[in-house]
Amino acid sequence: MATNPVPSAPLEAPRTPAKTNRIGLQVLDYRGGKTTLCAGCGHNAISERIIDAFYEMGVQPERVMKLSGIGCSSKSPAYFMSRSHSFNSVHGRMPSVATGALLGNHTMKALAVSGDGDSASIGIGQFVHLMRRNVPMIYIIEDNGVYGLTKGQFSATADIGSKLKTGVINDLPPIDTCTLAIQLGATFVGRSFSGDKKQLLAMLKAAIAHNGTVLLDVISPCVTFNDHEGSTKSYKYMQEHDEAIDEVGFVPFFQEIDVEYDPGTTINVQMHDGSHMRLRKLHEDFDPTDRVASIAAQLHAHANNEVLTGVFYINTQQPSFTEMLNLVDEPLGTLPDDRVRPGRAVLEEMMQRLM
Amino acid sequence: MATNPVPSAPLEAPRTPAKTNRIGLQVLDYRGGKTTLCAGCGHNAISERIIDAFYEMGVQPERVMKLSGIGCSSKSPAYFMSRSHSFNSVHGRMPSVATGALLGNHTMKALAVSGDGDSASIGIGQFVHLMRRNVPMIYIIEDNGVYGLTKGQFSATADIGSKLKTGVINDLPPIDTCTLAIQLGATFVGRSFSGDKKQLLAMLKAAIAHNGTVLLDVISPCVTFNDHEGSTKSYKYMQEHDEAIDEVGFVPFFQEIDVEYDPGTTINVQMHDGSHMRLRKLHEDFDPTDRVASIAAQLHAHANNEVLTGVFYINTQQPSFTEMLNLVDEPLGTLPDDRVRPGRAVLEEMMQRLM
Amino acid sequence: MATEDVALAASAEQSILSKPDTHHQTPQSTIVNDFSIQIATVNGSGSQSANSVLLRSIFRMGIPVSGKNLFPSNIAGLPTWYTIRASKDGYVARKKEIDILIAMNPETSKEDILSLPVGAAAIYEESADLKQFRDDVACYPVPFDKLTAAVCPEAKLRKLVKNMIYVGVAAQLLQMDMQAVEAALRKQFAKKVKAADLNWAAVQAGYEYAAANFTKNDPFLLQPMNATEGKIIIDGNAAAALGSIFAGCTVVMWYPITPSSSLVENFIDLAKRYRIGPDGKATFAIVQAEDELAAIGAVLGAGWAGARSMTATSGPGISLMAEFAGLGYYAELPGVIFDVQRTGPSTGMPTRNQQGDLLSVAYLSHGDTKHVMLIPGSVRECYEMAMDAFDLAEQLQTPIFVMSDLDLGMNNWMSEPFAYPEKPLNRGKVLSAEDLTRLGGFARYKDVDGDGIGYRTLPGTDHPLAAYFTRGSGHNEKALYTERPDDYVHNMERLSRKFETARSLVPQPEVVQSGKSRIGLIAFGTSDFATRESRDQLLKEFKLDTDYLRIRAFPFSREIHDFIASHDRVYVIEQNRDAQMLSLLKLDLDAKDIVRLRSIRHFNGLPLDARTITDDLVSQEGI
Amino acid sequence: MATEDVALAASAEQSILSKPDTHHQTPQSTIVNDFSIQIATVNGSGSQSANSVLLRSIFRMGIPVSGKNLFPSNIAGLPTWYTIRASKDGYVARKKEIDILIAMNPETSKEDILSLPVGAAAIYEESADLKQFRDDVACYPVPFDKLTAAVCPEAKLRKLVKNMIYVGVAAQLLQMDMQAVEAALRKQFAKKVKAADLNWAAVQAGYEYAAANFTKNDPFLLQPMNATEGKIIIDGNAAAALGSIFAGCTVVMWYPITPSSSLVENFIDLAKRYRIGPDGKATFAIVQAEDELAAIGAVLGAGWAGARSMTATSGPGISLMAEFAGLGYYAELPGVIFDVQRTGPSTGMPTRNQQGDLLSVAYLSHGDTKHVMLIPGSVRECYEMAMDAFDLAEQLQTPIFVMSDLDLGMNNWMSEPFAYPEKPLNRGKVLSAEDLTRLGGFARYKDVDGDGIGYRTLPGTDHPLAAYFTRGSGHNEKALYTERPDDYVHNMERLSRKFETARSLVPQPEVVQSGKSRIGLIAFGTSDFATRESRDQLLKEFKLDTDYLRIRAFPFSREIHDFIASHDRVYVIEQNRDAQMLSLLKLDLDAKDIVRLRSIRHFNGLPLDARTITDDLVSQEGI
Ligand SMILES: Cc1ncc(C[n+]2csc(CCOP(=O)(O)OP(=O)(O)O)c2C)c(N)n1
Ligand SMILES: Cc1ncc(C[n+]2csc(CCOP(=O)(O)OP(=O)(O)O)c2C)c(N)n1
Ligand code: SF4
Ligand code: SF4
Ligand SMILES: [Mg+2]
Ligand SMILES: [Mg+2]
Repeated sequence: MATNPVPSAPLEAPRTPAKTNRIGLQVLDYRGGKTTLCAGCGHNAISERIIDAFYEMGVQPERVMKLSGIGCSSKSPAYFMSRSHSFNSVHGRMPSVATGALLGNHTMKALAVSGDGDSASIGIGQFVHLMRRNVPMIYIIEDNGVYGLTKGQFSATADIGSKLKTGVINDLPPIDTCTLAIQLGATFVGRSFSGDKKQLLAMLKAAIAHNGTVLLDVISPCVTFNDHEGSTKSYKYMQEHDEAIDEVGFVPFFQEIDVEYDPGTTINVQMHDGSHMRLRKLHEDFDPTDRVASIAAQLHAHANNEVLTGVFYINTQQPSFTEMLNLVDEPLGTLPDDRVRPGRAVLEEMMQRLM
Repeated sequence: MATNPVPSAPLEAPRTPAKTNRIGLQVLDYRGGKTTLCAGCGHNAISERIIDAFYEMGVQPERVMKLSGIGCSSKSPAYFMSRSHSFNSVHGRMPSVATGALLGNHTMKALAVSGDGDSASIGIGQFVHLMRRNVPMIYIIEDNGVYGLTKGQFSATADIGSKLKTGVINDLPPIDTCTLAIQLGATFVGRSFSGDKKQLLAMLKAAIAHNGTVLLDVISPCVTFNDHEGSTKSYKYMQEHDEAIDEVGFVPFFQEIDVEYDPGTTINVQMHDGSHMRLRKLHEDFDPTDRVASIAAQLHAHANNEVLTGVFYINTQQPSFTEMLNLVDEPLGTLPDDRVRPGRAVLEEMMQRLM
Repeated sequence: MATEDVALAASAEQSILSKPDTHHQTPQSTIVNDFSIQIATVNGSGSQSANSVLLRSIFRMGIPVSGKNLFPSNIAGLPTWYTIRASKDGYVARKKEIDILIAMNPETSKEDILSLPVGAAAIYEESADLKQFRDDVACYPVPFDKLTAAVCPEAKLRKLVKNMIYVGVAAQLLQMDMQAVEAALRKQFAKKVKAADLNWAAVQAGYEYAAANFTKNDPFLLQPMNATEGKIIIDGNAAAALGSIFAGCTVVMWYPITPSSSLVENFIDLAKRYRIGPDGKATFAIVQAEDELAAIGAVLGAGWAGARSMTATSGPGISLMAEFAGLGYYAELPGVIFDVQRTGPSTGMPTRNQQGDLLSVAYLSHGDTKHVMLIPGSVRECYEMAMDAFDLAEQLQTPIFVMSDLDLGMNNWMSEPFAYPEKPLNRGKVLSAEDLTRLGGFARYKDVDGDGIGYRTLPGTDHPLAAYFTRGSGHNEKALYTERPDDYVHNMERLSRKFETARSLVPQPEVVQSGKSRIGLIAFGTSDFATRESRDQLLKEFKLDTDYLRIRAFPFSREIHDFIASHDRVYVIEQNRDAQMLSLLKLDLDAKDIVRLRSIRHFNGLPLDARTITDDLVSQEGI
Repeated sequence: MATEDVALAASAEQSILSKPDTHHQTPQSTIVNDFSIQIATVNGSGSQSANSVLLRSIFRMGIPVSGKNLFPSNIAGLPTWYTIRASKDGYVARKKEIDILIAMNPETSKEDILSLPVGAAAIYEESADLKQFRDDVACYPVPFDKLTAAVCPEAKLRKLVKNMIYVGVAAQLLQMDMQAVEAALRKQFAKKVKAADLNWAAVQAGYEYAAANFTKNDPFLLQPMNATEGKIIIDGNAAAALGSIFAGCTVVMWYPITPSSSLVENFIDLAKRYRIGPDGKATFAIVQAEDELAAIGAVLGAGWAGARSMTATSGPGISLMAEFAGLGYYAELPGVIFDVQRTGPSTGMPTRNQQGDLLSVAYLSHGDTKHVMLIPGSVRECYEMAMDAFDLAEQLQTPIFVMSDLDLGMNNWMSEPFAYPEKPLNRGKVLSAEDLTRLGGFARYKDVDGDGIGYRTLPGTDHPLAAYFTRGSGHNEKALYTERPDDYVHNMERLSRKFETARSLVPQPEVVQSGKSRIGLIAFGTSDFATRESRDQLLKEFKLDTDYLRIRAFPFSREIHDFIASHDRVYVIEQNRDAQMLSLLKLDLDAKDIVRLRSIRHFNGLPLDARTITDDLVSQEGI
């Protein structure tokens, strides 16, 4: 068996010893191909934060699977973490592919990137069922309210009254993927903004630490088709209407917990891997561990034209889908023959029964 | 052009003058073919109530379109109102067919019958988008928590902990179609029980009077596969857990409003056609015109293992989808040539532009 | 027409088998081990057990037997027919003529008896008085309710127990071995001794009533043989599930649909029994999907991640899988899809048989796609081809479709016992971290070996050069995005080459006979049974010897071309309207061989029978 | 390979047209009105206006011209090529050779110039210094930024205005009629006078710079002709939208997908302009669906309710429509589906061309389904066949697929102006309440007229006998549920009969020439343009006369069979890998005619050019 080696891209020789993370990798090791998205596209900023988060958390890139559908957003996995296996599937049906991939190898970390069209329009069916199952993965919706790749038609997350450059006004209510996700069974749900580096990075790191479905709806302006006056998904609109419900802090498991916090105003969530997420409440009466309250907060914010961001809901107790399936510890895909093919005696017994 | 006449089924000659409704039709005129569903199936009871409701409201059967997907439930339109046009489409995709049919003729009353598998499993994508559009139609989910027609597998409305005859226990959270519908944009949402004749009939009559999407989730036990001990969709379970949130009264527009009501405990809703729905509150603080409160009530009931029934949400102000499209009054499908084909001058003008 | 005319609708369904039969039984003194029994009943009435006991009793007497359930697409209350064919010659296809009717459904009984050939026999409820309709049929009226009441005090159980009465009546009339009957019955109710006793009492009551009241005036008898020793009885779906278990399938995502559901349901039972470790942990994941798009999406995702994954479906599910099937072809993802075919188009007749998805599966998805299909022709092949399918999916890195059908999948068939697989699982070309270190990297879509098949890595392979980017958009050898015309053509031509490779890897055809006759027959799947019987009819009745090849896979191997080339006329026998297999052959053949092809099609939803083939062929041959 | 190697990926896209061309330009003194111009740029840079002005200026000079946009599947920043072909002979296919390059994209400019034939010309940014790469090409370096800055004080606008400079340079070098250029420009910016002035200044600046600095040393010239008088320029999608408007289409449900989106977007514009009454009320409903399953579901629902309904999509959408397409066929529902084909399989190359969905559409859905396809071969036919499609959908009561492609749909083409339809809409066999009273009822699926087409009623028809039950499951003539074998066969055979009826109702083939040659060519859709040009090449260069038939629809009419039967060899020219049209022909033909078929395929995603056909044919003919 012979294959043709492909030379790996030569890495620049750093003059000073390069900065590395806890597993000895440089940020370079988390980079991807050059983006082909528009300059200024929110999606590019999200890719950057993903690189930072996985680098800072020290996740081995080979242990990550990237999954996406179709759209500008869904292209972005090509632009970060080239050392991770990646699967750019079909429009709106990434959740099933991700579910299958995780069943094939449930020891991997799965990171999915989708668009609002990909998830809320064509993909809402698979979205709903993925959330219901609490499949352990990070699901990012790069949400710009339009179909970027097909040139700017409204998607199902477009707000009522939002206006296209052509003057067309959206008159259908938006689908709030966060509220849906909480309601349906996802165990870590939040919203962020591609322009909010700090919040997004903290949420991504916490997401990496979580075991269950993480749904992050990240408002990510489309500079080409939906960043003008009248759009409710523009940089400007977000700057004016972004209302953080909590301040997200994150202390990874490999770091000493030194930061003080006030248990009166801050909720400390111990994550699956031993990390801690600190949610400092910015809204009164808000409790991110209370499903019903969390949904109510969303509904009220909608009514007030606020765009809530932050972690809305977190549940670290609910077992994930692959846990509920009670799988063996090793990946199903690479179990040796003798663990997946019963012995001769079993066939014998079956044949006897059937005689 | 010649067609072969099919003799209409001979109607029994009544001895005494038959009872007729306000348009002079007998209940017989609302009947359908003989059911092929199991004896005792909840779906048959719902068919009976539909017959009663349309008869009592005096709806001309020719003005009604019946639509359905695939399943035992979706077969039932064959068993009522044979004088209405009917379309039994494909599994889970009835909402789009119904939407198209209504665009083709928005002057018709549309009555859709689906199952929980048809709507919540395979069909949730189209369901979500139909609700969002507030397409003017009555959408009934005959909800038994299982796939009857394929012999009793769990559907996506099955409750956590519900048990199949085979002993298999459902461990995924149910999709609450009512909560979803309210959240997404439907304007008349409620739940009933096939065994509750009075409530179901009142709700159906009010549904007929409504202009917008009516979503009725009707618990309808499957006697063959899901009516045993351990099922949460059995007759017994419903009898024990059914918790009416309001008492539904209905006064059709052609009837004098003579019933007194107490505005303190009862909400009087004036419907599109002039009828009145009277909702007597059985739960404190409950307001069926408040979306957020209505959703919260559902979420709380779930947490308490109650099955709420009654009208959950009503909004008579929101224009329906066909109204928002600002269509001409006549059905689009049968507009004469000269109203849909522009004149010669228009083509001339176009050609000039293109030269 | 304004009303769903109930009378009409009912009769439409009642008279499903009502066409008077034209093939008359020539009266003879006795007909031993060569006739068919039809039990007409309503579904949901619990007659399966009785029918199964009858079938298995005959089997235990050593007589080749087969059973077919003709049931409506609803759950309870509509006419259902179960047909048992005993055939000393081992014919297992549907027999057009019914020899013995057991009429348990009052709604259809008149039509049922009218459809019998002269000289047949009928067992029926006394009060139905079917004798009035036929004086040329041996009539055995039985007071079922009275007999049942006598043996079954509990009124609730009578509906079920009643069916056992006819087993007894038939056993007496056919002179069956009552020991075999009792053994079959006791096995049927294995752990439920009380139920077994009750039912056995009912059988005896029927037997005794018949003995006391009837004078046999029909020719049908069952006599012990030695032709079923060591054989098993199983349906195709159970066999395919078993094959999947032994193929080491680990991920199943499915959506219920008749007639495929029982394949997965069998797999679930088997997996729970044989694939859970002592620690309670499973070496499998089975998930009920929300629909077929999700099912195939997960199958391909799992295949990509390295798992042996499968789904089972039928026509409507196949249509919904079209987009993903194209992704599987183009991004080269392994996965197994069982298509247990039923009568289309659209919802069609969900509980009727057809071989109607060949063309749509072969070219499933837009663009230049082609798929590999395996076509089992017996329950044993359901088992074996399940294993082949998983091997081929990984060898060829593409979705493999196993084209079964309702007749094969849901009916009981006799078979030699299945053999334990001797070869290890063939996991195809997968590079490990060590391979990568040795090779210094790899190019996912490079045709290194000239067979069109590249090497792949699995997610999680611990090597910085292991990852590649999988996509349904344009990609070059290195799996990089490209819109270059030459990259595209290069890749597509390699895919064609891979498809050519498949020709020799898929199960080769079975040549039953070749070189003796100028006339060849080609059949496949469940058309095989009737074809074999028809060949005997042709030889016996018309002195016409025929050669025969059975196709077992698409793409077609050279042997199929050769077979066609070496015959003057080749009849392609299939169960669909549009001659779909003949079409696929036509596309694959040179014109000089196409001229040889003739078509015999049968597509009314009932399983194919030999007489239909014989009649059609004889008429086309002008004999 | 572990990293998405940027350099590789970029070059993969850069050199899309980089294969050095083998067809050399024989040097001559002047070449008038017969060459191609390619503008290499990046998408999102706003060069469309400039390219359009260039195209339309040539058109205004009376010279036959065509334009093709070769763009990447992203939104901004990647290489894009726009090609304009001027052809005094009226050839509008892609020309393989680029004669004049306008290199505006620094990333691809080296490869761009390297791909030019000897004797070509290149206009480029001075600083790129492309001359270093080619001394056999006429080089015209232009200081674009300097010139732009001079005419455009507003820095923000310069990126756009810069493109107009090359229009001026080209105009000077090609000796274009500046009045025509100005007229084209002013029409382009119709209502924006200021923009027009600014852009016109840029054109002039380019013109003057060229006049002052260049000595022409290439042979290419444009001279006024009189061959475009009264002609229009339009793309196929706009034409199809126009046809749909005049067909009285009332319901549109769609999901955006390249390259079909602009069809619906054009329809939206037109409908808003011409189909809203003075009261503001619309005679149409256009809904953006959640996906293609919903789009076709609504189209069929609307068709059932009596509306003329349509959707437009491309390959992936077609795959998603498979299940509903089968319902449409079997339940006999009208509806129009435009398939603007792109390169498959799967996502494939979304902005590249292909005729690759023929086989999958013809047999779209499981079971025995077949669909009617109309195949426009020009923008005029996009208009006309849109109208045909709506008529046929209602006449035949079945979904009609209109098979356009990216090249036809998204590129600009010259055409005779479209004619106003003379016939009223053909709404097919629909019974009114009065009809029902007269007839006393009807049977929906009865073949009253022997053409396989039944009569239908529409929901809302005010008659107690008007209603019938539509279903995708088994139904008899009266639309009642049935599982009867004979009902099923009866119905399926009628559907076959209906498909035969379609043969004579669909647009008949265009026989361009027949009876002169032993060699026939068959092409269709956008393969027509190159085929016509190739025929001239064959005649001129090889003295080979060929007959030619253009297919316009499936199922095939008799004329197609006759054409094939009357030629020794028939080359089927198409743009896909698997010879899909040839396959459909093969399935429809007798073996004696199949031998005549030869295949010429082109499937690299670029529009077909004449030379490819000529070369292939000549080599197959062994000339
Ligand atoms: C089945 C199918 N239908 C349509 C398309 C065309 N398409 C490509 S991307 C896209 C929308 C993407 O929108 P979104 O997910 O919001 O991503 P964005 O580009 O905005 O990031 C569409 C409709 C497709 N690829 N496949
Ligand atoms: C595409 C497709 N997949 C699967 C099926 C098989 N099928 C028929 S009915 C049904 C489920 C019906 O369940 P539900 O909607 O709850 O109806 P019920 O029978 O319980 O009333 C399924 C899976 C189908 N007809 N089509
Ligand atoms: S079109 Fe919009 S979403 Fe797409 S890359 Fe450009 S800015 Fe981003
Ligand atoms: S199986 Fe269940 S749902 Fe279906 S008809 Fe019977 S009782 Fe009703
Ligand atoms: Mg988007
Ligand atoms: Mg159900």
